Amino acid sequence: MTSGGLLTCGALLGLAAALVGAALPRRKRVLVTAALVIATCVVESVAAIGVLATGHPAQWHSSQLLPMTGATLALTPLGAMFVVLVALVAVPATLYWIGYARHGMSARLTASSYALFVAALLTVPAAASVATFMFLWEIMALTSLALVLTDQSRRAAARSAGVWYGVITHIGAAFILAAFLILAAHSGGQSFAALESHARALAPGARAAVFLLALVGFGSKAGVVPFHVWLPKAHPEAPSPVSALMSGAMVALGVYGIVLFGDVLLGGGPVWWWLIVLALGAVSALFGSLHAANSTDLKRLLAYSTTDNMGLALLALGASGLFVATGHHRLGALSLVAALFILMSHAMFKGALFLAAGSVQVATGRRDLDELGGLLRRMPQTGALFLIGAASICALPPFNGFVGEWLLFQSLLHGVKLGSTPGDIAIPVAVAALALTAGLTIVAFVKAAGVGFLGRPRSPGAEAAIEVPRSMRAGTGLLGAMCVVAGVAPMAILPAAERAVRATLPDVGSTPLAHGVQLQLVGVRAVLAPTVLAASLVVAVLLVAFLRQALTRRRDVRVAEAWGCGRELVTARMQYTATSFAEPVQRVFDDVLRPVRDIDVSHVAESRYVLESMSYRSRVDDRIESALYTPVITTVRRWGQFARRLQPGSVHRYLAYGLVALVITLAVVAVLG
Amino acid sequence: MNHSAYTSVLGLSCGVIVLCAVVVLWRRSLRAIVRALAVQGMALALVALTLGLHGHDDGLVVVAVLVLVAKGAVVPTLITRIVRHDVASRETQPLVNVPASLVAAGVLIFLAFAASRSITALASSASGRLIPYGMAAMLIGFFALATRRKAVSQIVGLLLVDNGIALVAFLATAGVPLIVELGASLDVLLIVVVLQVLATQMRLRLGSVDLDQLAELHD
Amino acid sequence: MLWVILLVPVVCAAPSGLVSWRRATGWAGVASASIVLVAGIVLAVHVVHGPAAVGYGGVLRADALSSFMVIVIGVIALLATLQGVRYLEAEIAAGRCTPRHASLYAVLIQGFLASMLLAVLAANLGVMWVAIEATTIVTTFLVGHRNTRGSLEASWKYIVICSVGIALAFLGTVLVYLASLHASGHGSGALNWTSLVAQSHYLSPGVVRLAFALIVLGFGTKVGLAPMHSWLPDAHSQAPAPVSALMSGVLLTVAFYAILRFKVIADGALGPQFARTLLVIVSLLSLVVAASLLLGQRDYKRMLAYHSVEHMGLIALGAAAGSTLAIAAVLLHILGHGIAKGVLFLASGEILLVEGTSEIKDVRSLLNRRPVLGGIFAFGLVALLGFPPFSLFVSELNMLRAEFRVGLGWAAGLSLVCMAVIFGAVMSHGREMLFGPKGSDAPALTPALVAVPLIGGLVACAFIGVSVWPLGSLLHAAAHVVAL
Amino acid sequence: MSTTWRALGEIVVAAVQVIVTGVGGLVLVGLMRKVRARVEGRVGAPILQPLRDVRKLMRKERLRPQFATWIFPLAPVVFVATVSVAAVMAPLVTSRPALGSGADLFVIVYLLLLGSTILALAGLDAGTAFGGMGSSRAVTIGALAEPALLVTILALSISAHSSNFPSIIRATFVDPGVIISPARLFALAALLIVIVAESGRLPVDNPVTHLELTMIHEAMILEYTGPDLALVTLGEAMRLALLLGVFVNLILPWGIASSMSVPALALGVVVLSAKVVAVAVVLGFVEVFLAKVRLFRLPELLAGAFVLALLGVVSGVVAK
Repeated sequence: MTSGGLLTCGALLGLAAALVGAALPRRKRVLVTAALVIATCVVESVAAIGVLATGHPAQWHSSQLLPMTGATLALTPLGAMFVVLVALVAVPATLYWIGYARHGMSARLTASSYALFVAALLTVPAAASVATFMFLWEIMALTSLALVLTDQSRRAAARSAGVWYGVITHIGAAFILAAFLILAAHSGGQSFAALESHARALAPGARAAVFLLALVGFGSKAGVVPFHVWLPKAHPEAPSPVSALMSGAMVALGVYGIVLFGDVLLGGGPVWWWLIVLALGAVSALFGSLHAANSTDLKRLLAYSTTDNMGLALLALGASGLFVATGHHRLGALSLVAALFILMSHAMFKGALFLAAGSVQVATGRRDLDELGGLLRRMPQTGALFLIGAASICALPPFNGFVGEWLLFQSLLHGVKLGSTPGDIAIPVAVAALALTAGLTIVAFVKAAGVGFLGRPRSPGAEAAIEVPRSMRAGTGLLGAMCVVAGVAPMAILPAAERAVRATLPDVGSTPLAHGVQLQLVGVRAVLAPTVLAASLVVAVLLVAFLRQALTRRRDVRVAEAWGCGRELVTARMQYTATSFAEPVQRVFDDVLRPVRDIDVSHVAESRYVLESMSYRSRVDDRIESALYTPVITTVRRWGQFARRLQPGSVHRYLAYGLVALVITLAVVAVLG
Repeated sequence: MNHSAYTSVLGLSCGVIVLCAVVVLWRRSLRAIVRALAVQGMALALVALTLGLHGHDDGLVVVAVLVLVAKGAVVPTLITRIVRHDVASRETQPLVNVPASLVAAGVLIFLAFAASRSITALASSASGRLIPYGMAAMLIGFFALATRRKAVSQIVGLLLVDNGIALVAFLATAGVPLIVELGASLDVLLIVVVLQVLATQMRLRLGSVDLDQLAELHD
Repeated sequence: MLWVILLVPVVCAAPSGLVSWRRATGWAGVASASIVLVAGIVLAVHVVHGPAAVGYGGVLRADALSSFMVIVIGVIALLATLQGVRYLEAEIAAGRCTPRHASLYAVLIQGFLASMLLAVLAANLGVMWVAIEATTIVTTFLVGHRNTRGSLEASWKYIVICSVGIALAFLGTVLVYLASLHASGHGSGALNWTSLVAQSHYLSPGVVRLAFALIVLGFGTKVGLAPMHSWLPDAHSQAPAPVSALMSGVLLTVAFYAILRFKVIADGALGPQFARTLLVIVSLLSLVVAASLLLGQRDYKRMLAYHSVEHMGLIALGAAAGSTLAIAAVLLHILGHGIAKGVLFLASGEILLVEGTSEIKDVRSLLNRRPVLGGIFAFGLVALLGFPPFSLFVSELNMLRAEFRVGLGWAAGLSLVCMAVIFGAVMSHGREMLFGPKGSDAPALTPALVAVPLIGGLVACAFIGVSVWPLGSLLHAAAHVVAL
Repeated sequence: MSTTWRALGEIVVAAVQVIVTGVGGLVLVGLMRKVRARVEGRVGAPILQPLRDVRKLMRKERLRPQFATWIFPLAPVVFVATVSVAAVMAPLVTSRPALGSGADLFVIVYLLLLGSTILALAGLDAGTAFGGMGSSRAVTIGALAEPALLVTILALSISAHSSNFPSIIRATFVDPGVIISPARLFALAALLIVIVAESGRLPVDNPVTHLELTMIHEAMILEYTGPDLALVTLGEAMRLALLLGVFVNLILPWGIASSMSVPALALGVVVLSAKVVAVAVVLGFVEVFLAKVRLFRLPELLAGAFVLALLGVVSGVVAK
């Protein structure tokens, strides 16, 4: 069967899954739908892997679908990379869904939108014409919107999150459409091939306009600052499998779009484009990690850290563009590989983290870290998996996040002294941003893991938590395993990424990466031996543990009460909370965050020197939201109220409109003669 | 009839038509307004008749008779029905007061002449040159529609618009094809009937036919 | 053959005219609508590749465009008449309306259909004008059918404003006639569309310019284009749901069909630029008005009405582009919008019936309390907001494509902005109405008589948005009739 | 045959470096205490005291707080393990260490990061106030030190066109002028500050404080006793030694063994210890005159380090 055939048959499977999800009775629904969805993922990724192996894109065209344009699919190696990425998240998320469904994700509409959502995610990277792309893109938006609204009947927050997400997505889509249409208007046709062939002849101004429009449009999907505001609203409200898919896969497609425009359709651009991308990336990384470090809602924290990771991906992307624009093609390729790998590993660990967070929510009914704690004892496997995910996102060796940051660091490192002044200034700053981001990420996730899973439960819900059903653990575990494998043996993924990049960028020349047991950058002296590193770490740990055992006289471990500063009986309320944990960082970045603190002290009646009670509350709002979005919304609302005067109900007024129009028309005509 | 008489009759009746339109803005008494409308209808009929006789067009003569009956007699009587029931049958408080309205009328007439240059250039016959009068009547009617509060005066305004356009039709093309002309005037008749029905219902519901009360539906 | 189509509604009106209303007569109305639909399809098959069908001594003429419009009328009429049965039964049951009065309604609906059909089948622009004017008179009574104070006010505004507008259109028609007289020198067939198009190059530009301006303004009133749109929200919100569906779904576009016909002549006489500028202005005006007034909207039927203003604006913009692609997209949009808007108005009628209010703030968590009805309303909105798979997505996409292609990118951009604002507004209104906490009472069911046709309509709307068959060739042929 | 010898050699070298850092580190701690005591006019504990402490602690029984999980016992092991792997990789005694090809400065930094992160987790594991306080402060400082550290690495690697540590050292042999190049000097200044911060010395943290509220590192590991505490102490000491070793080899690489012959290695050990001791004495002397700065003043210090590092990069770029 040709890969094009596989592609379509995968899509058909997806449709079938959606129909089944809508049709079957509740008992069988989830199981069968899930099975079909997984089948879809498998088929699509087989097609994708075929493309990656051969390097020949998979083509499919139908003139019977989509009136006036026809539908075209062509899976390039780049697209295939993203199809695989989506599948990597979708399969575990769907497994997880089977167990999660009984917690309010089994309605007909939900089931079939879930299936459609996955199908759309899998086919968007294969779309090869404006109409096809926008069709699938909007299906993706619509279904994800429906899924965000799953809990609308229970949670008001879900409703408003839905509106935010819907509006921002729609505006983003409008930008993307405009970008496409400028190209299409120039080239006549609407297939990507036509766009690509004519884009070079376009005037620089128009090219820039197209790129910037696309950057805004796809940036809003990727959750890049300042278009990130929907993530911390929508991701927490969506059911966890959906959050995992949105945050792991859908957001990555935003970056795909930027690559599609910047590197494929427009075929690269001047330095300043990529400096903008770089800057956006740096800002998003910092802003995201900073807010992640300061959020106490577990899923909100994860959402912000998505902004952070997309920032890193954009950082890599910007660097790649910069290098290509200054003629260093191999370095450019290397950074693009880094970007792809970062996206790939982000999909894995963010998926794992969101699924684990979902399990926590299911087990405890809570998301606020200040109400969790001690879960590692009650949910050992979920807890362990969350720790793995956290270690990966903190880029600690030997997990996958580390390899990504190493690649990024190396490409940046060898990017200095390229002789392009903006680059020389930009890159050290980029490194600094990368570093600070890494540090803040560690704060965020030590907090999440430490406060959430270690110590003692801070609420009855956490007290009563028990481990979640098998399928949920299986889904999370799959992703956790991927994190480890991709960290220990990145050579499993990198060749594919590299092929994709070489198919995307012009004249890369020889491969930028040589990979055996160790990872070697060609042309520069940079080697990483992840497998050896991991092995030696394990050996060292075993040795030290053995020594500890060997040297101690007494083998038994006595359980003792913790030191309470001489105080008897340390209660759970005395532990550091997430808020207090983040407090130092909050103080350091006071000027950026402007946290809202309120302390109220009430004295006893007799004397104002004796406190009765004292409460301290601290909240960190998203200042970009309040500075950028709130004013716009209020002005639009005001305009809406004002505009109602246009329609006061008086027939005379209405006729007067007509009269004025007529008079003006006649006057104009009189002038024209 | 000879040519000079023909032109003078045409010119005269066109003048009368515009004058009647102005009168509608001028007078406050609804009866007077309706009377003016009737006169205008007759003048219109006269125009049609003259054109018909001059151009030996029997169809047009028929139309003239029809117009006389419809616009000179039937329509005014229908409207006076409403006026008869109406207690305060005066346009006491127009949205734009009378002097201002008259000035506006002047401006509109000027505009009409300016705008229809291209038409007069095309139809350079004696009748063609009079087309602006029709436009003027139409615009003044529209103005009345937009500024007069009473249901009656609004109906009248509508009819002014219609007469104006009919005048243009006659002068420009000596009558559009008969079927269309018939359809048009039949429509006008029907509209007046409908409006009369509505006005009656309004009076039954709201006591009067003051259009300011029609502001329930708004945003 | 053509006059048969016109005869159908008249014949089907007869029973209602003779006896007072009962279900059977209601089904007669449904029958007429379906016959019209079938006839339209047959007609389309007949003329899509062959020459235009001419009938009744050249007064009637049907090319691909007319046949397409007949199909549009048939489809929405079918939905509306089906819902009409439900509406009248409910009204009679509630004692708001006597069987006699009901049968008047049935007759008027058929008259409405007949006049619209005449408008799209007329070969002579004068006749077309008469037909459109006739629709005004008929629908005035339909708007006022519920005989409340509101409906009375609405119908007064409706007839006054529309008559003025249509009068202006008549003036425009007369001027075109004048021009053609002077171009050909003889009166025969001077208002015949085909001959006008044939001689359009010789028409006096000055006169045609004035004429077309008047026609856009005049017929634009019926289309609901700003600045003469103001009757629309009142009429649509006060009329019975089926009537609103017919008016908003078909009547507006039938009037726009008239503009399309005249546009060809104007383009011939003046070149495309004049008509394009005029249409761009009115369309942007309409879009801005719709966007502004949707923001603070409190009545869901008015919301739908302003939504029609928006879509008419989009259609006008597409027509301004004028290329074959643009017109094809416009026509698909006419059909898609007709179905979606029809479904929504009918659904809103049902909501009004069961909830007893047309205020947005009084309708809550519809999706949870009335899943089927709420679902239909929700999907209708989704369709109307231009999401795939519904056909409005494809048509909007291609209209925009065409506009960018002919250098109207800036206008298209503005329209995108307005659409974004409208999306936000409708989204938040929809949220108010559809979402919310589950009530204690069990979800209420919706009668199949209501649900089945509406769902069918949505499915159809989605189908024509995804599949080229069956409309593809017809759209192409119809577009060729009036494209630049 | 030769490959096995080579492998054996590698293992020997690795062992040597680890032992040197381990023992040397503890001695170093003792030495710095001694210096401090002498400067303050006290006799002070013998230099080998830390060694004795560790041996003593090793013999004690192991305690585990009531609510702690497996993280708690695991943390010290990983802590020590990471430092030792770093010690194996880094060119301390020889410029051709085992796993040297992969001895990226970036890698070494992240290895140390792994150790401190898991310790921070352990701090939260016991579910007490002090542990949380300690790890919160520790990770904050770590986060703020990170940019300075990585940019320093960037600055150091520019001249060698690589962040691979051994090749940086070799590059300095090729062109000694690099050492006094502003790039290198700025970078080293930054590095020194970062080392002080990372190894929890004054003025960032006071390793000998006994008031919980002022503690950072000590608060974090407050729950550890016996063998676990021994491991943590050892780990800190190794960390200090490693960092100082890295530092000195970046200033004066000479004397480092460039072959795997025994005398060369012996020489390398001696020279390295000499250099490190020198630096340690200076540090210990300086510390006497420093007071611990407030936690919220630290950003200023580390920002200073960051600026220095950035200067290093810029001048490195300009140099070409």
